[in-house]
Amino acid sequence: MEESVLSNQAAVIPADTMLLSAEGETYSARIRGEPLLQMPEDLYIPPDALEVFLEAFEGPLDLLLYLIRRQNLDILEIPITAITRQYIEYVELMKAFRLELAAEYLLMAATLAEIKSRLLLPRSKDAIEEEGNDPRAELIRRLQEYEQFKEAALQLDELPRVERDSHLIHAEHPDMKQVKPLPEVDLKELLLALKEVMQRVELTTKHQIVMEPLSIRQRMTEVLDKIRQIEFAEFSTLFSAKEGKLGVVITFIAILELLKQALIDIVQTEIYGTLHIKALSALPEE
Amino acid sequence: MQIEQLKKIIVGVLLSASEPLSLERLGVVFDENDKPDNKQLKEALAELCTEPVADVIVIKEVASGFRAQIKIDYAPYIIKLWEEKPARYSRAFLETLVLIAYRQPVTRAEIEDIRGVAVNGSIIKTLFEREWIRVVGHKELPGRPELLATTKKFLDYFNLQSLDELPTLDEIHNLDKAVASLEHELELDGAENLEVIQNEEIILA
Amino acid sequence: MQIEQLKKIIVGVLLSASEPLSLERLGVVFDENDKPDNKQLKEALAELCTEPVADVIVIKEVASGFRAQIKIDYAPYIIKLWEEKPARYSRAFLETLVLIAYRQPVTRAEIEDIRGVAVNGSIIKTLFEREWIRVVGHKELPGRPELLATTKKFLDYFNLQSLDELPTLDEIHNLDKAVASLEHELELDGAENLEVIQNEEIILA
Repeated sequence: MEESVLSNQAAVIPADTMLLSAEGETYSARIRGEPLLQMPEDLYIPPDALEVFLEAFEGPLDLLLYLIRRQNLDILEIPITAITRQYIEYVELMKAFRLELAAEYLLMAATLAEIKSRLLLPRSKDAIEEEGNDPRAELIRRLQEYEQFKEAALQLDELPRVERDSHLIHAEHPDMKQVKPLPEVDLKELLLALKEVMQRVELTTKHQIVMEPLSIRQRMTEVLDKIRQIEFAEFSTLFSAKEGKLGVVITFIAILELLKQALIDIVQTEIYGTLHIKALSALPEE
Repeated sequence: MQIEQLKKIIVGVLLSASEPLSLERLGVVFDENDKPDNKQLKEALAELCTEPVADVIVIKEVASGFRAQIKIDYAPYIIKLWEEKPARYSRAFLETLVLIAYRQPVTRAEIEDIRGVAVNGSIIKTLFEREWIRVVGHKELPGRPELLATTKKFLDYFNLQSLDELPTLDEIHNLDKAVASLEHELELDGAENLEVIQNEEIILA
Repeated sequence: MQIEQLKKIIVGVLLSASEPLSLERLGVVFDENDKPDNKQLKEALAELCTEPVADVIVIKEVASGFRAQIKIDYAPYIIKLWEEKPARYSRAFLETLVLIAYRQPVTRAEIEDIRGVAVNGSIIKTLFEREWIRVVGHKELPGRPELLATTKKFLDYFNLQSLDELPTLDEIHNLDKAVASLEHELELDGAENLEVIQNEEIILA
């Protein structure tokens, strides 16, 4: 492929960007050839600046929009030829500076070239119907869609936002003591838990777990409590006449159960002497 | 409870909170026997939202509830207090965000289609880190790409109550009409085309 | 600058700051051409310190400068906001507790026998912390395991006069009807339960 000389850069890049030298100076870039191996020497703007300028575009659509808007053109009337030429010049610049983003731009260049080629072909009315839309229509649709969101992004940036416009308040709390509440338990939950354990036990074991009436269990605890306080308790002191016969029986069963579980011992120092209850275990110190 | 007293309590509570409070959470602060009903609470909040408190504090309803913020008039002073200037977002960041906001639920590929460039992974990462976007599902496509949507936190940040409050998109010109006129043009401009061809040959030659 | 305007700016700036601000730092927020002198600033601050702003905000001078805080009157409301919702106990916790209640005095090994799984140490610890269980002795076995029993506090918590008031096991067996309705009730927040339990197991693990 032959080289194309891009001249009058000032016409391509808007004057206000002041990127390239004034009129008369030119530089060469290969089209469809190998990438330029050397930076053009006649640029008086450092390549970084150009890079910044080109990177200011958010993509091929953005660049295309810029070119159209710069010339105050309606998207609907894009002069594909002129715009494509300018577009490709930009892409060449990018290639020259080996910017990473060139691939997407090249794709757009190809699309533009394709649209152009299709426009160049004489077409009958039938052909138009067959092919459907004007080849520009899809590009226009994309450009308009992109422009919508580009605008929306700018508007979003204008919305008052936290950190910049809306400052949240960090008022100190008055001094207060914070209480962390303890979890609450409902008796129902507790009973359900027990039922579940029991069902599980029934499933996994053959023997039934027999639980004594709670009054006996409670009394066992009470007896243990008493002998813990005085180490040796006189047998009779464990009973209270106030509780009546039933109370006595419960206490007695509790003592027997404790005995059976080897938790206590009953000591009698002489025949018919006083019975003493002694804890078999060293009791915890508190 | 008197509405004036109710308003003061609400302000005090909102000032102490580090996040917007919903009506329900605000209700929690009152004793059972002193609890305003929802109507009273709403009325007090409505009044608070209309007028700044002490000309400094603005009560605002955002997506996740009510919050107290400082009247925008004082932002210039507050900013000076900070060493760092508030973050500015790049256009790529804003465009990606705005596409997720307006097109949600949306895949990355769909965002890329519209913007014409690959979506920057670190932008998506930042959006997730700020909890402005979240994954709401997967599209039934090869690779099951994630469907992205915005969060309440995003709305809160931009002082919005709902997505409806985002600026409306400028209407797309009626495309059918545009295309029709183009086609009409095409039929007429055979001669012009010729000129174009000549022009182009110079350029692309 | 008018002192009223100055006071508003100070309030706004103090409310936005997360730490007390010294006189010098407060001075920073003003434009050079609009800067109040130290005397004015002090005067404004002195006035602010005397009277609550909007009857809600108190400006206070502390060691490192001035700060805005919420009037103490609103503390009771704010506390409620901060109260964490009490967690719920895990199933393992409830089973351990109920077995101690029904089988007391009981060792951990015995509980483990019945439940078929090891008793979690932190559950026992929590039960001690709530003073719902106590050690009533040691069993004469290798290792002299502690004998656990419930306390008066346990009874108080569940509004029981004595353990007798707990349903007998037979009653619990036949409780199916009653339990069915209970279960229905509990199922309503079953999902929540599950989550909490999982949480706890992580914590308690």
